[in-house]
Amino acid sequence: MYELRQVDKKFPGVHALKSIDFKIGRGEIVGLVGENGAGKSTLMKVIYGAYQPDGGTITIDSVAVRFQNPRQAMQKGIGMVFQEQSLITNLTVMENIFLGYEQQFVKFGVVNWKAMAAAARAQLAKVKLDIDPNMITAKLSFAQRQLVELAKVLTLEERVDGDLVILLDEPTSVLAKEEVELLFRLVRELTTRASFIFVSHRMDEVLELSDRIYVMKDGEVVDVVSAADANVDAIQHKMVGRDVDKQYYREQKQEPYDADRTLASFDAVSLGKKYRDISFDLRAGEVLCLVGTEGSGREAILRTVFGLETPDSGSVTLKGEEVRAFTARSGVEKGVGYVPRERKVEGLVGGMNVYENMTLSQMRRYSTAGVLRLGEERQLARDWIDKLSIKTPSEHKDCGGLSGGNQQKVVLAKWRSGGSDIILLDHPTRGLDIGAKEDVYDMVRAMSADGVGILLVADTLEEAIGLSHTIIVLKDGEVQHRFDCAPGAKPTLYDLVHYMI
Amino acid sequence: MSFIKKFIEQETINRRNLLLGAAYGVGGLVAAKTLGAGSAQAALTDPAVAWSYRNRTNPYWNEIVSGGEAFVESLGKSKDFLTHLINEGSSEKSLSDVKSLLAKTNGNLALAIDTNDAPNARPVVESVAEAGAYVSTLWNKTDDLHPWDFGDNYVSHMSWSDEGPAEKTARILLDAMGGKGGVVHLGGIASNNPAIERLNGLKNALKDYPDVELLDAQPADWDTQKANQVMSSFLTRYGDEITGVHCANDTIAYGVLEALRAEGIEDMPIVSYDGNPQAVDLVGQGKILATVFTNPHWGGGITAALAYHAAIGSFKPSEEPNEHREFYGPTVFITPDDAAEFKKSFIENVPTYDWTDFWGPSNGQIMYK
Amino acid sequence: MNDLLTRDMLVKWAPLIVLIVLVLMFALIEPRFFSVRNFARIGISSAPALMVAIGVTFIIIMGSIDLSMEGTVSVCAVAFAFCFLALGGTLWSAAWLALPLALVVGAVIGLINGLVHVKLKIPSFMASLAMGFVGTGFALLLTGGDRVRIEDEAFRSLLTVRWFNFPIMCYVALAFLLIAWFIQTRTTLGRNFYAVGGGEELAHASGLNVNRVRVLGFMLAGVFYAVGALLAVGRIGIAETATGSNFMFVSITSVVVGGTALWGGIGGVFNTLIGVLIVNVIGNGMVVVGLPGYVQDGVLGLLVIIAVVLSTDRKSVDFVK
Amino acid sequence: MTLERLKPHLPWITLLALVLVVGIGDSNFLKPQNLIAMAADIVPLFIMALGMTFAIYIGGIDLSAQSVANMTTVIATVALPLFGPFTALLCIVAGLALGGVSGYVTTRLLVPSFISTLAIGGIAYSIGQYLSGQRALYMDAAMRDGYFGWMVGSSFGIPHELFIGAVLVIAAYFVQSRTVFGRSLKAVGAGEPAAVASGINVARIKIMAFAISGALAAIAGLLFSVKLSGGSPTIANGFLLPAIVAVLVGGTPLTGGVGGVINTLIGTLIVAVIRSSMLYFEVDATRQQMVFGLVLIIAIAMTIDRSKLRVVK
Repeated sequence: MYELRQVDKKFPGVHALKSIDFKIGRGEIVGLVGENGAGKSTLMKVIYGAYQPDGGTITIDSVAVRFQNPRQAMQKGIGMVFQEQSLITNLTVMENIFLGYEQQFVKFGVVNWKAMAAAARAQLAKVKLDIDPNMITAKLSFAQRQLVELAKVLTLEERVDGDLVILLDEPTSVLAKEEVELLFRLVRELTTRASFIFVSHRMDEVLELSDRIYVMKDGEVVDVVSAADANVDAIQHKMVGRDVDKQYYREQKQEPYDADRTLASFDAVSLGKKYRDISFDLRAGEVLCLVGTEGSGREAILRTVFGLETPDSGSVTLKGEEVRAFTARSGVEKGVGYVPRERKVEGLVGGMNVYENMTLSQMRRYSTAGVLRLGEERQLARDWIDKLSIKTPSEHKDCGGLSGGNQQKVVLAKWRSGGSDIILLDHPTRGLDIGAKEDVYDMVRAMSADGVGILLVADTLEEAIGLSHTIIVLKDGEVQHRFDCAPGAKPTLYDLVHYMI
Repeated sequence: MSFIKKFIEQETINRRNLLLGAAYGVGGLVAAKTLGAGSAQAALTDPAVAWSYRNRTNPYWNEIVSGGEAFVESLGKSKDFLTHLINEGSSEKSLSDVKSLLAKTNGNLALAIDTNDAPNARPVVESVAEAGAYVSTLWNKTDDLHPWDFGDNYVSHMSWSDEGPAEKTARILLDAMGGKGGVVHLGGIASNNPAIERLNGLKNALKDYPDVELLDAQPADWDTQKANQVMSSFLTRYGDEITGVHCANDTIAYGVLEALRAEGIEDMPIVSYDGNPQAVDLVGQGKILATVFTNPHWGGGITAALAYHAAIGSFKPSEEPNEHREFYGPTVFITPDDAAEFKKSFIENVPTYDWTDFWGPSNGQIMYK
Repeated sequence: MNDLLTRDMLVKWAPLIVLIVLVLMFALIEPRFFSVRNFARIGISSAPALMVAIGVTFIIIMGSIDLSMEGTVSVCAVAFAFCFLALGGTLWSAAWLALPLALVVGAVIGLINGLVHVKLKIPSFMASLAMGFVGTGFALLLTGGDRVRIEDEAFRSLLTVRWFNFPIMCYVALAFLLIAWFIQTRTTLGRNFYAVGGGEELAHASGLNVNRVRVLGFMLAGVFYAVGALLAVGRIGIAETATGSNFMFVSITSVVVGGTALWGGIGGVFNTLIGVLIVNVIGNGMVVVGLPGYVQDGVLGLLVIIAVVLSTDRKSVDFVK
Repeated sequence: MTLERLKPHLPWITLLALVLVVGIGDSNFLKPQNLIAMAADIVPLFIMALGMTFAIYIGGIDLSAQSVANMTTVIATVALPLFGPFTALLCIVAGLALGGVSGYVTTRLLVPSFISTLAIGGIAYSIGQYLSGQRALYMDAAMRDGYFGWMVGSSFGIPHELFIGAVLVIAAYFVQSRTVFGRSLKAVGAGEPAAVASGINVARIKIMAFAISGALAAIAGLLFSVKLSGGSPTIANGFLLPAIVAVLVGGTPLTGGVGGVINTLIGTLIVAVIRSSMLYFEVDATRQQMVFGLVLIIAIAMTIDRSKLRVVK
């Protein structure tokens, strides 16, 4: 019913979509997978009208259409559910749901808030969310926001006569397991009213939910498989163009850590409502993973080690010295490196090139009396571009223009080249494709072998189990349990979840 | 005798004297020119004439400019012949505009200028002299800068001593107050020379009125709206204690009048300065007791004329006495009695001035303290 | 949760508290400050400023800025005065048409301003700054530098007639404040300002025509500048090129002092009311307590900083530019 | 593609085009002496714009620059008989200090720079008024020539102001492109959170940026007062908006991290040329301001590189 034929999209220097054929039937759930940079997001933008294709045709029920902007696409029943945080947080829930379509509640220029609230409640009921539509969105949890987002798209039902096509872009990335299940149940129920295009990096979820799966690579659709015949390995093979190592998390490379050398330790540290009475030691070569749900305090602990948060009580010791001043600067001086979750916000500076980003934390080392030695900076960048096989035309390339995986490598190179030996990884593989993930895992092992202590907040539990020497499970800011994860004797998912919830 | 009559009489007398003494002084030079005796000076032929001033939003400067335009028209040229340099209150723009114009005209220029701020006069005069052009200044210059230090190129400086006239209006005000009560002063931009002198005038007058208290003096920056706000604040602070208002100029008086009007106060004695047409009307209606007319039309015209005639060699500035190079402009008092007459002779019919009578209406050499 | 609530409340009410403290402070130093007559005076000086500040509030909520108000106010004032005099010179004739016409002029200037900003993709700071020059220049072109006096008693009753001790212009300003509040809370456009300020790209992706909202915002601001211009003319009875002078910094300072964030999405017209009152109370109070003229600018600066510091939710702000 | 590559060069192409347009209108304009004189006259404004660039480069603004310059002209004039050549130092320190206070209020007290610098400007203005006794002051000519005459002299037909401007722009360019501080500025302007998370002391960098802006405003004031041989608390009025316009028209937008001191150099020259063009085309007095605004819109529309603006606010 909705179909793309030979759709082409070019940007200066990039052929982003090459003659894409894509179709979706009524009530169907279609999965869309591919590495970062394979063209998924460009394809989605073409579908929901943010981009106009350079060639090819788009048809709905065999009628050719062309969208100048997302609004026109919506009028044809195409809606987009964005990744988390795409709601405008200073507005109320109902305002977000009807943003751009308030006219239906307007009489003589006046918005009838009561009518809007009632309508919003009806939409929220579709996604089984029982909240006050008059709430400010900022006060919702991430999972709730995701559902509001879906409710918002479902308003298309009342507005559009024809069929709906709803794009779900990484809808599960911030959701807990049971929330994911709820979402999936909902989506399945909703197939009576709409078709879905489901984009995710989590292959198992794609397989679970989709009827058919499109596999993209380098701007092309390389395979279309029905879920019944799908096989994770085969799809991953198509996506990456190579075999995925069975030992995905590089367990075979996990070496015991140096128990005598403590790099960082917490002693009964508390910070407001974020966490309480936390104690642990991070040893050289250890990968210590903090596991817990969103809001369990894991990120706050990382940020405390780095110096971005100041604890209320307890003592934090870095390399034998108790930390007095909690600033990022003192953290960096102590050899702490922070790989934040928001790569583009905190990880690197878009608008600055590769070598400028790499030396950002260590300019003192590349300068004499405040004057930078540009030659050495560039040399350093070239070395690390080789070492981590960062895909960039040169060290002069603007980091904002690199793909997610390569950006992450630049961030890691920044800390490693500066000799940081306490590395804090906050969701280091978030949003990365399999190939890039594997590169990150390799780097984790390499750092560990070099005697670097790594404090990790993993993207998935599997990742946490696979990578760690030690796992600390947190709940509501308190330590629940500590697992040793020697190779071969790792805890199971169930073990962790048991303590998490 | 009313101030106006006196002024007109004085001017006529001056003109007569000028005609009588045609063989001497200025007249002599004019004669020399008419005889076609080629002046030995490196005088300019057909120089551009320019007026550089603050802005067009103030009626005062419009009057100045109208004088400049009247002067170029008297030369048989169109109004557009006069180049306008507007500095928008920026000394920096004032100076760089002058330099640009000097470059554009290759120094073939007669410039009349108010340099916006006193210190700016020196670099302006220096660059004009360097380019061989001729300049006459109005109002702003520092006390250490004198036309005679620059040979012929710095033709003249005209200013007004506001202290005396301001004292005189203050006396009118204080008398109207019955010699007792409280007076407030709303001044111009605090560092401007006229603002300082006009306040001093009030203070001088107050010495003879021991029963009048100067309640407060605040700057209103020559601005109607600011004056309006300051006056209403004064009303709060002093209320009925205020029995008279001394304004540094007419635009301030407008704001004061409206602040009073808002309170329903209609009979407060007020004096101001500048003699704008609107203020003259208000004097006629008795809403302002007195204002001082400085004849900006004449000032604007004569400043341009001085620069122009020096440039074309009609007279040689360096041969003129000092009182012809630094002099005070004319001041005319306008009170309710003579407002109508003044309006008839100066506003409704702008007098046609003799633009070669450079010093007739002037008021003596500038004295420094 | 309780202390969070109180902190929220404190930040929310901080501007009002600052205003009250300032009033009490000035009243303690000079009891005459605290009188109905003086409050009426503060009202008169605040009324035009409030209109201009409300106009720019909408723009600031969108996360943009508008620096064109001085030019717009001047053009509206002058256009109004010319039409008013041409059509009869008193409200009891066709001259009343000049009132709506001034608002139309304001809207048109706002429209041009918005189009330059949106269509030429020039950041609003620069576009509106340049449009401000154009506006002042155009007003100058219209007047040739002259002042236009409006003597009509009926029009001037804005200032001269008082109800309950306050002149009519205060009530007019109040009425337009309520209209602005109505637009802010009850109309799609008003809510869309918050959406654009809260997340422009998201709003766009939700199908909101962000450019249209922006242009309408600048038009609306223009209308309020025009109201400000009318009140300013009503206050001193003169329309001139300089009518708009000094509105720019004062109005933006008022908006920020009132608690509307310059980065957009937070605040509203009642915040602006408080902000305008704070600024005008300081201005009036400094003269009333007899501060010498030369320290007034410095004291105003200090008090503004203190007011903004107190009304900033420091925990919700990561960094400030 | 060609347009893409052209974008970074648009500012100076715009400048060149303007110069040619005016030059064709009146060839006197293109005389080297005229161009040199025009450039020399704009130097005080340029120095202020140069300082402003640092504030705008980190995404802020410095509205105190004009008041600081005003204050400096007074300090310079008052202090000259007391401190002689050290007057210059005093002026710069005063500017640096006030700029630093602006920076402190902005970064530590979280007052947006638009407001904080406006407020600090008020304080500077009050200081200037107080020190001057609220009147225009002039310098002793001999003393001025003795200590600071070199600033306004000329060598080989080139005014010394140009050398001062050149030295400052080279120094600023060096700071911007080759020093740790300059790199930090860029990081703060383009991505403040990442700069924080890289251990850069962002608050210090910002305070320094405002302090430099203050110091350069002070130098502008000093140079101006030497040039005018005097000072007054209002004499530098009219500097502020042209200085901001110069930075913006050069292609440093208010979003930060883009543009820089060379852009400001070009932007200042564009302002200078537009201003002189009024004279050369004999634009009617009542139309000048409107024409200036219109030309400004065109110039800005041409010079800003929109591809580097994430959101046009």
